Amino acid sequence: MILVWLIALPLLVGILAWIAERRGVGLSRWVALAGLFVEFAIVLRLWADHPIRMLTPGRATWLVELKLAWIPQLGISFHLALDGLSLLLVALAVFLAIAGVLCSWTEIQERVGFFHFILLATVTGIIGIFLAVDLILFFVFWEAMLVPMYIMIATWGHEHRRYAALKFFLFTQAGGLLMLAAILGLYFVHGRATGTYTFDYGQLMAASIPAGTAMWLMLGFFAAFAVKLPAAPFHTWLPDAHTEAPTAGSVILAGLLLKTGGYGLIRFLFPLFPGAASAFAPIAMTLAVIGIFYGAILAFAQTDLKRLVAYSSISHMGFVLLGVFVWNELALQGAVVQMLCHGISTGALFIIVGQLQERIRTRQLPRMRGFWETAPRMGAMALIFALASLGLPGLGNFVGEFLVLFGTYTASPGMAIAAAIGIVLATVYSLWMIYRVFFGPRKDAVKFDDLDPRESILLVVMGAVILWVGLFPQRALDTAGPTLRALERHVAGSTARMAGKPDTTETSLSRWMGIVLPSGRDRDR
Amino acid sequence: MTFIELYALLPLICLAATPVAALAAIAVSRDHAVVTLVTLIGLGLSFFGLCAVRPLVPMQITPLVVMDGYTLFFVGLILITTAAVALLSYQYLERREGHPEEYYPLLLFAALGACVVAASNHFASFFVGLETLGVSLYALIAYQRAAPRGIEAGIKYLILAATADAILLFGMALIYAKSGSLEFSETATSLAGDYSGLEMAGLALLVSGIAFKLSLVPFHMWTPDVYEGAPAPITGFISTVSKGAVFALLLRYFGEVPAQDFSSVAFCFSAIALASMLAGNLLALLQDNVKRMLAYSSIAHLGYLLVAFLAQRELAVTAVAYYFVAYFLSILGAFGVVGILSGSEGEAEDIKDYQGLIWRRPWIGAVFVTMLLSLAGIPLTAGFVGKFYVLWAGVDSSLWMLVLVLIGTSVIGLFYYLRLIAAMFGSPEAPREELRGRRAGFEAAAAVLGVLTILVIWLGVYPSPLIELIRRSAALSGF
Amino acid sequence: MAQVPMEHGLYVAGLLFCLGLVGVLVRRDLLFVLMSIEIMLNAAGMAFVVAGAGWQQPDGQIMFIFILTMAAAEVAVGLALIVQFHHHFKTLDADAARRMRG
Amino acid sequence: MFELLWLIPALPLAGFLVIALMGGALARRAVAVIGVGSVGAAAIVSVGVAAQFISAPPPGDSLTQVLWAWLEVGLLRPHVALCLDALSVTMILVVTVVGFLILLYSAEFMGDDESYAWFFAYMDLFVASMLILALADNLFFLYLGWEGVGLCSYLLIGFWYKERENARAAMKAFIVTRVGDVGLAVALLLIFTSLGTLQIQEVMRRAAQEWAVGSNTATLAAALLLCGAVGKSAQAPLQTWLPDAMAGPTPVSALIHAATMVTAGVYLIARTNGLFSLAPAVQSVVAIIGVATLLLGGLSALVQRDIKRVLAYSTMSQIGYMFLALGVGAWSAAIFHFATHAFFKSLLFLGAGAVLLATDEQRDMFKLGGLRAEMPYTFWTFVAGAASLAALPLVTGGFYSKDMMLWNAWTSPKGSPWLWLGGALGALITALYAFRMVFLTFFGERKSVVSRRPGPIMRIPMGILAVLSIFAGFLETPGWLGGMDYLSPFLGTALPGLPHAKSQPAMELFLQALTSLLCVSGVLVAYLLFVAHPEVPDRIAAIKAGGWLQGFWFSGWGFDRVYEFIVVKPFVRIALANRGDVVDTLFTGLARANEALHSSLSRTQTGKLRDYALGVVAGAVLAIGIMVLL
Repeated sequence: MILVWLIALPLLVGILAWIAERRGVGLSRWVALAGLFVEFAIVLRLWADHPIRMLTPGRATWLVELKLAWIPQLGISFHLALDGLSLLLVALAVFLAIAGVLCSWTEIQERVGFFHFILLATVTGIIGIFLAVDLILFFVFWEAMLVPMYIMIATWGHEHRRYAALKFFLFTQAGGLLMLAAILGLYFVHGRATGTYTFDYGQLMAASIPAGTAMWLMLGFFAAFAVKLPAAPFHTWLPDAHTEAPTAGSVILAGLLLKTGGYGLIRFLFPLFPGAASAFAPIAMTLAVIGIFYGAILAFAQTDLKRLVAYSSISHMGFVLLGVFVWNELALQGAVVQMLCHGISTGALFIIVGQLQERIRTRQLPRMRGFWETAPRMGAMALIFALASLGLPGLGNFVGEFLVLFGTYTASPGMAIAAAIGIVLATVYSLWMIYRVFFGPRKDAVKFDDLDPRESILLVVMGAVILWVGLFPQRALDTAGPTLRALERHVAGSTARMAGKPDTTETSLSRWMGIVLPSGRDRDR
Repeated sequence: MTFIELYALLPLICLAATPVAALAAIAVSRDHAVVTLVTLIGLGLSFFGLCAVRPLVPMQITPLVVMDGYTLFFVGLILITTAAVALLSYQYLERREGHPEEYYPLLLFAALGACVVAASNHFASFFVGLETLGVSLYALIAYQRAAPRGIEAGIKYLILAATADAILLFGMALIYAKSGSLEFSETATSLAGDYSGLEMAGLALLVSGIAFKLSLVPFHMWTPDVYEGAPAPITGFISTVSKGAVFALLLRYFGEVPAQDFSSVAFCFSAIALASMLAGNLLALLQDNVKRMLAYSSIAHLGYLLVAFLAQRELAVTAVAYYFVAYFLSILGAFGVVGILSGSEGEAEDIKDYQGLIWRRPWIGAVFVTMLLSLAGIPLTAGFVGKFYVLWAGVDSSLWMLVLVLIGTSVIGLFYYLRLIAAMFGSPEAPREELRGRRAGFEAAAAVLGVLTILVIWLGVYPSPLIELIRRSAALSGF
Repeated sequence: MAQVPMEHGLYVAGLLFCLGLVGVLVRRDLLFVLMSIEIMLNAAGMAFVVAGAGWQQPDGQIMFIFILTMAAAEVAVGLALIVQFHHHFKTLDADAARRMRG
Repeated sequence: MFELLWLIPALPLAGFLVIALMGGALARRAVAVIGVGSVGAAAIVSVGVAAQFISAPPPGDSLTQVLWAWLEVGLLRPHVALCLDALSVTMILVVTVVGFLILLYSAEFMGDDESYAWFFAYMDLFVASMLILALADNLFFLYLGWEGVGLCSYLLIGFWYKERENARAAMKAFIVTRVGDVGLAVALLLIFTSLGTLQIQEVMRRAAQEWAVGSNTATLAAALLLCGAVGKSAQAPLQTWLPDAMAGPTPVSALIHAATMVTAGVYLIARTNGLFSLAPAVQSVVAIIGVATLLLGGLSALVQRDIKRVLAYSTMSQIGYMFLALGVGAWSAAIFHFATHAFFKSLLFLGAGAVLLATDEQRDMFKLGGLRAEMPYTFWTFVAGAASLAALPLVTGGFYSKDMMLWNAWTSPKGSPWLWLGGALGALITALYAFRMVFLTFFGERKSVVSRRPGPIMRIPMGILAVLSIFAGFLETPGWLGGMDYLSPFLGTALPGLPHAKSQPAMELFLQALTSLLCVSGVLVAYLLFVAHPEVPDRIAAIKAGGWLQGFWFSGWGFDRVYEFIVVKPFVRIALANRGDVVDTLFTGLARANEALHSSLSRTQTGKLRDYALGVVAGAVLAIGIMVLL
């Protein structure tokens, strides 16, 4: 039941915070914050248990599991499970939710209670995504989380919020529906082969699918995850959504929503379609490298600070995509660490942009200059996260990126080298950002306060986490390790089994079209 | 006709008696509330009758009507919907000039016609039911004589529906001419054997007539105008009951005559489905009139339903039934909101009327958002499970082309729903007309909306019981 | 009486039907449109009668009676609507009713 | 003492943390005490450790101290571990001692700066990073130090961030070195993938076993490492950032851009000498790069007006010498020159700093002059440094180290007379520009007011460094001059020596005499040109070719312009052209297409009854058509 609580608690807290608004907006904020801390405590408690249970031999990799009947007629169950990988991401989710509440403390002044409800509802959906191991349940969380996110962007966003929110929703929905079709395809293929019709992840993992079909189904999943991740060329929703969202929205978007894409790739795409995914890997890796470069170049060109950070996300998530499709332990671990650290570092950058915007009412780079003098604490924090984003050793992102690179090099030196060159571009835009905002002579007219204690503590804690992951990543690596190794073994096993099987795909075009084209007057049944 | 057969017709008989009772009540005294009450009691009685005859099904009553699980399901759906429409209409009519009382008998006649259509497996009963439904609707659409748009809509619907009826009838006649029977099963046998071009032409005309009622492309053009001109509750009625009944018939007819086995028929339906999904969603895309937008979206929804229809039988029936329940609830809720927001003059149909609704009237706004999300097929609403079912059926039958178009057009569809939702979440500018203000029956309408919302969410979160019900109903019918 | 082949009757009915259809499509006066519809309905009725005769069944005639009844109801409502139409639009031109479009 | 090894980087790091976290709350004096003291303590520990290392060498002449396991994924198990051997002992000694002296100097030099605390924080962080770089036992950890020093360099170049130029220079330095770092990073990937380890000694061992001499992998690995080294050490073609880096405060230039960080490349190559030995081709490239850079830098230094830029180009050139030595396999000679260079170059920078402080940041040497009388202490120490730089025979440290390198360039199996010739020419140029600088600054008529003279805190480090630059040479002298060799045998435990060439004392003496002559004549020419006949340089510049050459050299051989043209401009142009994200047009195009479809379809909804009827009829006809005809 702990898993249900993990999901339900944020939602309940959200409702509570909404109600609490009547007693004053401050109370609403405190309720949300306190609830999230309780949630965080639960997660940490689980984490503390983790190694003991993980290392017990003979156990499945699930740390906690819960399975209830939901729609038995269709083989859908309410099946939640937690392992090291989800644990890490749930922890990240709660952590960033706390950051989201804190960074909205003064920014959000309208409909505060509702805001917290929406924020926590989004987080609920995201935690659900990380815990669901029934494909339909996963999909339900996947889509349901979009609605509050949409409302958040459309309500508390900036100038072009409606456009951005709409674009975000449409892109994700398009990918999501393709995934739904693929889920159904997988369900029927598995059901017809084995007689058990189920959406259960564990059982579907064992499905053996003809290669051609598997490729189509895999592409369906890939569509959803590539949009979320986002992989070039499906990224264009991201800059708009990130830029227009309120700060907390950007933090959740960049820190968590993108991670659901990476998580999906690791948890579902590869294990369900090992053969097809491996066959597709060269294309995906190419997309990843293109994304790394494309995002970085565009980030450099932006004049809107928030957009700059948004494009940098595309570049960074390219490493995740690369790492997943390389699919060896090093690269996978790297992808996971990269997801964690990108979540925090980019989240922090968005928070800083938000703080700047709150103070000077603009995000335009040409209107900023020399703010170091005005706000050295802010500058120092921005610098730290910019350095994290350019992959400075000692900070977490470095560990992630380099693990990915190490993993990639064994698979494809060319890709690894290209990605490594991408790091130079990361240096370019990160330093450019710092230069434009904080260096140079100060703009005379602009004067504002440096970070207050709330803001400082928030950013310092985030920085400390990044540093901690950078210097002592082993704890995180050990947490995700068993899962990743198990998945890797599974994929390796399946690929070996699939090798040598003939391809028995139906390739008839008309069958694919779903319409038996009538041929002449021959109407024999 | 034995007594037991007559007893099995109890729901329909109750339903037929109710308008008579209502007219009698009007003759005694013109009292809106009394008529409404009579209507609701009648609907309740026939629903009760439905439960009472449950153990008897399936039963063929004369060659004309069949009472099976499937009929019961759709009749029940129609009865509930009609009751909801009646409740939603009360406050709507209270606000307006003219006599509201005759509205209810007409509504009941229409419902009766719809029930007969759903229960028919004979051309004669089909035709009679369809016309009862149709003629009542002409009057209902143009019920507000003072409103030119209502008259325009009424005329348009009358002329076009009559034309379509004629086409339908001619098709029936051709089929009859070749098969020598008006029973569905007999015509099927005839088609299964040796069939001629004339018979196929008849089938084509039949399909055209039905497609008109379902407002499928290219027979869809009346839809937006009629939806716009008709009173909001009636619009809800047209888009639910009238279409549901006809679709039920379609399913029944092609249950006997397997459409999939005739490649040309399947092709024709595929083409209609594709065109409906595309045209419906595209037409709705930038529509500023909410009623017209919902009209176009209903075209698209019927297109989705055709995808399920084209899939394999067993799946198709459950998928269609579930989808219809979800669609009924959502569209009824949506038009209910439109009705409840409408003032005494015009209706709240411009997207501007909804600007900031969620902040001005949070509860109604929340209901509307839920309904729109359900129509868009977002999880945790009934609409999602419906769409899931349709996709399920489509994927199972490998109708990949249709499935892909469904996905693509769903995304287009999402656009206009979100456009409306975004307006509702926008900053609350002063509405053109202050729509607030209680009127008699508001609570009833609000309660209906509340129930609809709860149902939409409940069926989205826990669809299992309804699926079970549908499965059992299907098991009690010929499928 | 010599048997007229069923097809012949159907052709006549079809011709009649098309006549009515063309009437609906080309006439602008609502009254004439209504009449054209009557012609179409009657054509369908005739087809039923012809088919019923062909099969030596009463079903065709019964359907025709249904059609007549229904047409009567339809015309009743139709004429009422036309009166209202004239009241609002001061014309019987069907093309005048173009308030709703797009 | 060895167990205290971890303290050496930890102390400056602690200093950094304390100042960074409490910076605002600390008094200036406290900041200085912590900032300087932490490095001083590290220096004391280093000396202790070095003493023990020399007196009681650990088994195998190297010692590893594992602090914690950084990460363990599969075979990748880099530890946070320190490794002490002769090479790193030399490094840490130089780094801590020179670092301490420069920080001490800064305590006074930076006294008026408003960001006093930040300065010491950054400097401490730098020293810590540099020590990590020097002590790292694996390449992964080394990379941490490597990037760490790069970061500090960035921060300190841009220390006076209010000037856009400074911030730009900082950015340039970081980005250009990062270009080289990609090479290092890829080298890490390659080495790990093919050898399965990143532990440096293990890498050397396995490489020697598994890679043949001259094999592709070895060559590639060495070449990639060289990329990193070239970037960090400002060698051609990635040298362009160094002159701009002079935007930082002078102590920064002294410590980072002269004494320590820029020699990290030299250290890296020496550290991985095993790999370079396996790749003779790359090693030759190292030598060639060295010679090219030493000439390029020297000639550019010859025409600079900014005193710090002279020193920057000179640093480039001197590191060129070290690369030359590395390229011919004279590992210890390179390290020897690294040490002496650290002393005399930081001394020169400190002297220049004193001059700039005195003249209110007057960097243009032609606007200085005649300071000899005003600032005698600075003058004499500066001359000591310049003499060492110019390698004036016998009495300067620079002479011995440069001599050793040149001699090795001649005699080493990998050397050649051509390399020697380049080096010897460089020696002439070095002497020329070194004394041009001295003469322009301290001789001639006085052109600027001296407002401030260095106080004791600045004088002490200058004095100590002056002594070191003169006497450090006696660690290693040629055979005929006592034949002292303390350094080579010591380093021999970590770095392979050169194969013993047959002794050619006569040749050696001859070459030494020749280079000495070149150096001395360089000084003389400088005197003639800049003191005796100051109009001659102008006249040379007035000639067309001379003027062009002067401009060419002045701009650092036009590298900046070339890079601007082939890299920066195109990149910026592409980036700006695509600012709106061209991919998005695809999707907006899709949206537009939908809108167009919408409006054209909307037009079918005419509102006309007859059109609608036509639709119905057409549909029916189509349906008949499909069903009957198909």
